[in-house]
Amino acid sequence: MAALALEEVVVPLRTFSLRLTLDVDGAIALVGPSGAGKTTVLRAIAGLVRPASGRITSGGEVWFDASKGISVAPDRRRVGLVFQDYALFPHLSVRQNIEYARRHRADEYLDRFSIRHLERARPLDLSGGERQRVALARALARDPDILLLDEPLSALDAHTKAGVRSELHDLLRDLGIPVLLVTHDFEDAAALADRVGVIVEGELRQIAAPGELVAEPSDPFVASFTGANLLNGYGERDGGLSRVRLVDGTVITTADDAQGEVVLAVYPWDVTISRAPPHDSAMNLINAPIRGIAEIGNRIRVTIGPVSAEITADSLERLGLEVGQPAYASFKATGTRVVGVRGGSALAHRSGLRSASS
Amino acid sequence: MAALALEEVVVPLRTFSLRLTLDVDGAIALVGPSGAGKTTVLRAIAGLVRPASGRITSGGEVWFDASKGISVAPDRRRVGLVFQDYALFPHLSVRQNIEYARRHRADEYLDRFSIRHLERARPLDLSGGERQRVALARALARDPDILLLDEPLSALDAHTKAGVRSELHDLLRDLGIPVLLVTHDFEDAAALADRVGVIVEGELRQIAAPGELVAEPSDPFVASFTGANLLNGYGERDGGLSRVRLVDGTVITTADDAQGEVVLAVYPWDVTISRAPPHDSAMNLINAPIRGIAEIGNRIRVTIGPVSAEITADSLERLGLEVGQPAYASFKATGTRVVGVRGGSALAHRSGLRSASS
Amino acid sequence: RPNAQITVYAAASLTDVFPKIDSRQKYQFGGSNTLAAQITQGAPADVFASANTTLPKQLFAKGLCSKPVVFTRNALVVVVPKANPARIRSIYNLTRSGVKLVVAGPGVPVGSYTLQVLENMNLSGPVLKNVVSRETDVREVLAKVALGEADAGFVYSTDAKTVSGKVTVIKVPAWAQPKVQYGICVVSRSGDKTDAQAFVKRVLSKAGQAKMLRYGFLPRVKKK
Amino acid sequence: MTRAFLAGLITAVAIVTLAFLALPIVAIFAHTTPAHLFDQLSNPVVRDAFVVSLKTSLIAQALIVLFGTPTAFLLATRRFPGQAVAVTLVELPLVLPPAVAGIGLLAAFGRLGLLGSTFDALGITLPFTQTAVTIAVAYVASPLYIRQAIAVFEATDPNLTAASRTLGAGPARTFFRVVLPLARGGLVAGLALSFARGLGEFGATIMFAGSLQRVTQTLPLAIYAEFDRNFDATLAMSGFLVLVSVVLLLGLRIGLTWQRSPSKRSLYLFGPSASG
Amino acid sequence: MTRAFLAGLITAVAIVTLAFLALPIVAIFAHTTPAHLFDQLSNPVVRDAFVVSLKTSLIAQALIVLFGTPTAFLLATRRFPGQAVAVTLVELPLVLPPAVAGIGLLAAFGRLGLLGSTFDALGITLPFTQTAVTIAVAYVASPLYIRQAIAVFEATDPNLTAASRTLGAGPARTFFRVVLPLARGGLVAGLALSFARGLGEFGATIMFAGSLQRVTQTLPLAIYAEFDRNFDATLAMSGFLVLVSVVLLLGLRIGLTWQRSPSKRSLYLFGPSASG
Ligand SMILES: Nc1ncnc2c1ncn2[C@@H]1O[C@H](COP(=O)(O)OP(=O)(O)OP(=O)(O)O)[C@@H](O)[C@H]1O
Ligand SMILES: Nc1ncnc2c1ncn2[C@@H]1O[C@H](COP(=O)(O)OP(=O)(O)OP(=O)(O)O)[C@@H](O)[C@H]1O
Ligand SMILES: [Mg+2]
Ligand SMILES: [Mg+2]
Repeated sequence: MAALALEEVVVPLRTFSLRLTLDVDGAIALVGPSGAGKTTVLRAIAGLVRPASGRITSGGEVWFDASKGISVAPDRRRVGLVFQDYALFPHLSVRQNIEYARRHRADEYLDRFSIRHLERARPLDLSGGERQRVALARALARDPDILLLDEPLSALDAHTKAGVRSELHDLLRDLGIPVLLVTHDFEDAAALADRVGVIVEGELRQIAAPGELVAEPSDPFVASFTGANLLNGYGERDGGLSRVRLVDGTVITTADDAQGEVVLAVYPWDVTISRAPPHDSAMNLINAPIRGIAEIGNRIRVTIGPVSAEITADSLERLGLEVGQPAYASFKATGTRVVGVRGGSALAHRSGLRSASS
Repeated sequence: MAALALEEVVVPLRTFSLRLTLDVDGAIALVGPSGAGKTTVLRAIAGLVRPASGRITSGGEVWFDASKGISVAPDRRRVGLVFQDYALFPHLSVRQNIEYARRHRADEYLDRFSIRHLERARPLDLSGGERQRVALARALARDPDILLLDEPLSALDAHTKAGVRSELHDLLRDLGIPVLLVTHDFEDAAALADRVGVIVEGELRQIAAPGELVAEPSDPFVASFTGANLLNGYGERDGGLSRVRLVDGTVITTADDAQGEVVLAVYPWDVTISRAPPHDSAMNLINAPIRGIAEIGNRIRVTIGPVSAEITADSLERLGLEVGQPAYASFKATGTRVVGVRGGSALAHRSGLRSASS
Repeated sequence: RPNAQITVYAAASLTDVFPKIDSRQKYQFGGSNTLAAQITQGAPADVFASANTTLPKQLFAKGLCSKPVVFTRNALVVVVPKANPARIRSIYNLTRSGVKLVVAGPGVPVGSYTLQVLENMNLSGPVLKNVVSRETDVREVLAKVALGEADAGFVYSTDAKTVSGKVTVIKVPAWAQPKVQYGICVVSRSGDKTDAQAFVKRVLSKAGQAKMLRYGFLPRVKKK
Repeated sequence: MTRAFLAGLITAVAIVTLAFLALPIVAIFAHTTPAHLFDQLSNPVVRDAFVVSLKTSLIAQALIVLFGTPTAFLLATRRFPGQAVAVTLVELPLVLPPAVAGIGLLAAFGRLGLLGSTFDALGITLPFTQTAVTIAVAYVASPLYIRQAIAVFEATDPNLTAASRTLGAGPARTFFRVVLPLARGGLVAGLALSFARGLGEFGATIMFAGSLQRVTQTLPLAIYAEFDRNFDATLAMSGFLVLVSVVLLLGLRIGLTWQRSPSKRSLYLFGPSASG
Repeated sequence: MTRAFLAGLITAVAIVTLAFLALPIVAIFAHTTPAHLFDQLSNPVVRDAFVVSLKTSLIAQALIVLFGTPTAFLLATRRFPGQAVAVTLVELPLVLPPAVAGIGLLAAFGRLGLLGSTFDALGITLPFTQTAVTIAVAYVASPLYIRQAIAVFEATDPNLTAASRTLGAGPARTFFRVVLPLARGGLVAGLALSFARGLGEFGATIMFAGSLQRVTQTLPLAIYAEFDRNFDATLAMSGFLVLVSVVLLLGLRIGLTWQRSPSKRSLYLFGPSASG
């Protein structure tokens, strides 16, 4: 199986440069906010944009090498690229789209993606989910050495999405060629890929298994991207622990070494809520009126002061929590992580409303 | 506070008609797949599309009454409509946008939405989150009697979204005017609104508190929209219970009365996973190789046969589950609900890949 | 009283002389036939000076203008570019195949005069086959020759003079000359008949006629 | 109510405008009867002029498509220094007085023109020939096609061509299988416009090619020549050309709408769009 | 390699085309010197023609904007029976032979025309007056502005006007505060085109207005008239008109690009776009 390698690829973009070194084996996902350069990565690999420098190889073949002046034409690279908007040919039928690459008859793929009933339809008459399957079939009918997916799920409504995601997951697993997908949704990335890289303004901040990203976010951005609460404050060592004074005066104890202006990350599921002061080992206690209660599927998000906690519906009932009512949010010193120095992150200006309030 | 009422409003659309009777008080969300008619509801209320029949009143005022031939012009209805793409005036600065309605100076809103630093910027130079705040400010600066939000979160990347959602939630709570928002994402709806209505092909299937929708989905569509597994099978009464034989032969026991071709709903968080046959009261047991393990934030989705279960990271560790390896999924007879008769739902053709595989 | 400006529609061949006779008036020069047509269509002309007498007579018949009078005569010549690429020395050379000859359209006075000349010389057939273009008025004929695009063209002797530097003139034998008489009349719808009359008088006056002669026109009555 | 008044005013203005534009056409047909119109087709002058016009137009349009399409494609998809100049050059004939165009053509291809001597040497003479008519028509009509072609090519979704490339199709295949099929409607529309414009060419032709029945006298030239002799013939020919233009334009309309999205959007200035 | 060959071929064709289009312009300037060109402005014929052209063009364009804009807006935003006909009507003058347009105008407003008697009764004479020039110019040039205006109005995002309405702005305010500012660039571009076309108008003018110095003789007519007497003057005037047209077109280019998105998209037919 031929793996894909990007070596110090640099693509100058409008406001910044994409700089990337990456080995693609198995299924890898790149997540990042809109405008981070995700699509550009795929275009560079497919040969649709020419990097200023660097090297791109697929197995044995050299696809691009700035130093040697090599740049293989897009149609001579064996990539299957599924565009964010699928880019199906509107004037061709589903069958014709799939057979466009002239490598296989469409039938095999019509069946495999259970779209035979659509073979005569025009792309415009298809639903989002159906279009995606056609786009996938078309890309695979080209016998690619690598599959590139741009926002594979973003064009689908939540309802279709659930189904497509699980199917896609199975497909990628069985495919047997390296897959690189980009998305701005961490959950999608986590659900689909073995390893997830977080990319911001063209720079790869961290790449690891989804679990690791949550456990050990390398910076505030990665942390908030994976769903953590961020707390800005001023930290001082104190014995084995550090104490961080937040803007609102609250003092947080952390097991990490926190000195000076720092950003702490606390995950909602590490925070417990109670009406009375809890008698447990949790060293951090925030007492404030409940700012919000949001019900998300079967989980409930309760926001108290600067942190929000995730609790079950049962405990909501049991505690009989209500907005405005004072309550306690507690979490362990070990449940907090120093994820960066304050201000020193793309964060401040990005997560608009929240940072404004916290 | 003036409430909004839609009485048997009918809007003929390309392939179907929107038919809606609805009282808007507090914060209400309509969820539905793309093309369900959500935006059309808001357009009808704002007076941008003229219903074929029905009546729309806001507090005392009659805004539309087909029978009386009344149709108040959009600029004479006091609605604040935030468009899906925000529809900010590209040739005006943020301040000019907010002052367009000529009711208030922008300052109050610039501060309230902490966008004072952007007052001179042009909409095109703003991030998604910033644009939304400007759009909100602009709509509220018009002193509306009701606020209409079209997909308030869909234009934001996951990272910004988290923050905006909680802020928006607080805002809507403090607003003091009825709010109607439409989205295709159930989680967003649940997070933002007191009551959520599920709308499909122009028809309101069910409207209730988010919790209720999950607890008592009126049909398979609502069920799958709120995240349930759907199981198609043939059911027969058997004493106090019913037994449903699925297509793959598995037999499911349900406390509900299931006879004939039925659709059962099982929520992932009611399904427990184990390596060995569990010794508990759960009457339903599925033994099959694990089809997929998806890590979503701190939760893990494990798919076994036709059902997927939601478990914690710890239990994943403890059980040491791996894809391909056989395991047991069990759930109570009371954990299953009959949500409809098979085929008798918009579902079959909608949820593409999943229905194809299950 | 200082009489107001009037509008004179005059044959293209009068382009240079009329302003010299009376510089205050407004002139529109062109193919007499075109001008006649425009007057028929209601053009606000006061005086119509045509390169023939038939057109004014037609207008008179329709009651569109006063009884025309002859105010001058002219002669036809052949012009060839100075370079003379086709080496034309006499009218008879025009029969040579490959000669690019331009004439005015049959409706234009000079066009019909040209046909008469060729009739008179029995050259119609062999010469007309060399015609490459029928221009809309005599000035266009002259221009195509002066530019050297055409090898030869039939124009009035008076026109030939205006571009003497660019073309060589070949005389048409007197016996073959058609009767080229210019007719002038006052347009019926003229808002200013008195001034129109005055202008006609001016043209017919000694001074006027003198100018005409200086520009190579012939006396209005042929002296035997 | 002022609002209704405003709407009324606009409608009124529009009606006046349309009336003004319609009147001349109506007038032409008021003066000539269909029968009369088709009699004229037996009038040798008209018939010859028609043949000349048709022949030269067809050749000219063929050339325009053949040379214009690649040019338009290049201008639409490539960036290069002096591009603005090139585009201006392409559009210039559209705004140039035809007479000036004719003079330019004379000054360029005439005997004494820039290439005159060259052509002489090759024994080629353009002025007064049918070739000259074709050249004049091609020169004057080309912008209408090329501009449209540029617009259409610029409108092609680059993701589609990108997709085609990643699916292993080379430039040629991509152009003929993706770009051209998608552009067809617009190109046809542009061609119709350019054809109609060419059919009406007058100034440049008479300057550069002169006017000789059966050789260089096109319909517009015949109209001008007949104008003073036989006004009826003129009207009939005019009526005939109007019909041709209308047919072409309607063809164009269809071509275009076949391109554009079917549903026309309301700008909600005067109340909502009635639904359905 | 065939691929390079293909690219080369297309480039070659484009170059030939552009050369053909450029040659007549070049020739005109080859025959005249800038000095000579500006001498002409002291030539009374040229000066008078220039004044007439400018005056009639300005009035005509003013009328076109005044009447064309509401018409275009209506055609762009409203659906009504016979709309296709209306649009065809608007575009007709663009494809109508100018001579035919002139005939039509005569047949409509001439003494023998449809409204002839009416006008006579009112003591109005249109044909062969300066008003006639203005009418001819307006008639022939209007489509270029109106078509562009329709396109621009159709392109306005209906959500923006909808937003304006929900924010309490009436139709008028919405039109002037939102629609017009957004359309401005396109409208200016259209006006430039129409102005240039009007400046070059020949056929219709000579038919309907004749060519009377100081009254109806516009630059193109003067060029045609001077053509025979003094070819240098003609060339100079032509050169002058070419310059005007170029200026207008470049203005238009700017107007348009000021509208369109800045970055030109590559269609990836010949390799990727170099980044940055
Ligand atoms: N051709 C180009 N030249 C210069 N800059 C570009 C070009 N295309 C995109 N950009 C810029 O590069 C940045 C990254 O674009 P890209 O589309 O890769 O981001 P993305 O991560 O895919 O965003 P999204 O999630 O919205 O698709 C953006 O800021 C964009 O403005
Ligand atoms: N002006 C119109 N006339 C007729 N049908 C329309 C019109 N506008 C939209 N429709 C159709 O009405 C249906 C509902 O459109 P609408 O935009 O309300 O759906 P939606 O729920 O907002 O979808 P989305 O989630 O994609 O925004 C769609 O099928 C669409 O094709
Ligand atoms: Mg992207
Ligand atoms: Mg919508």
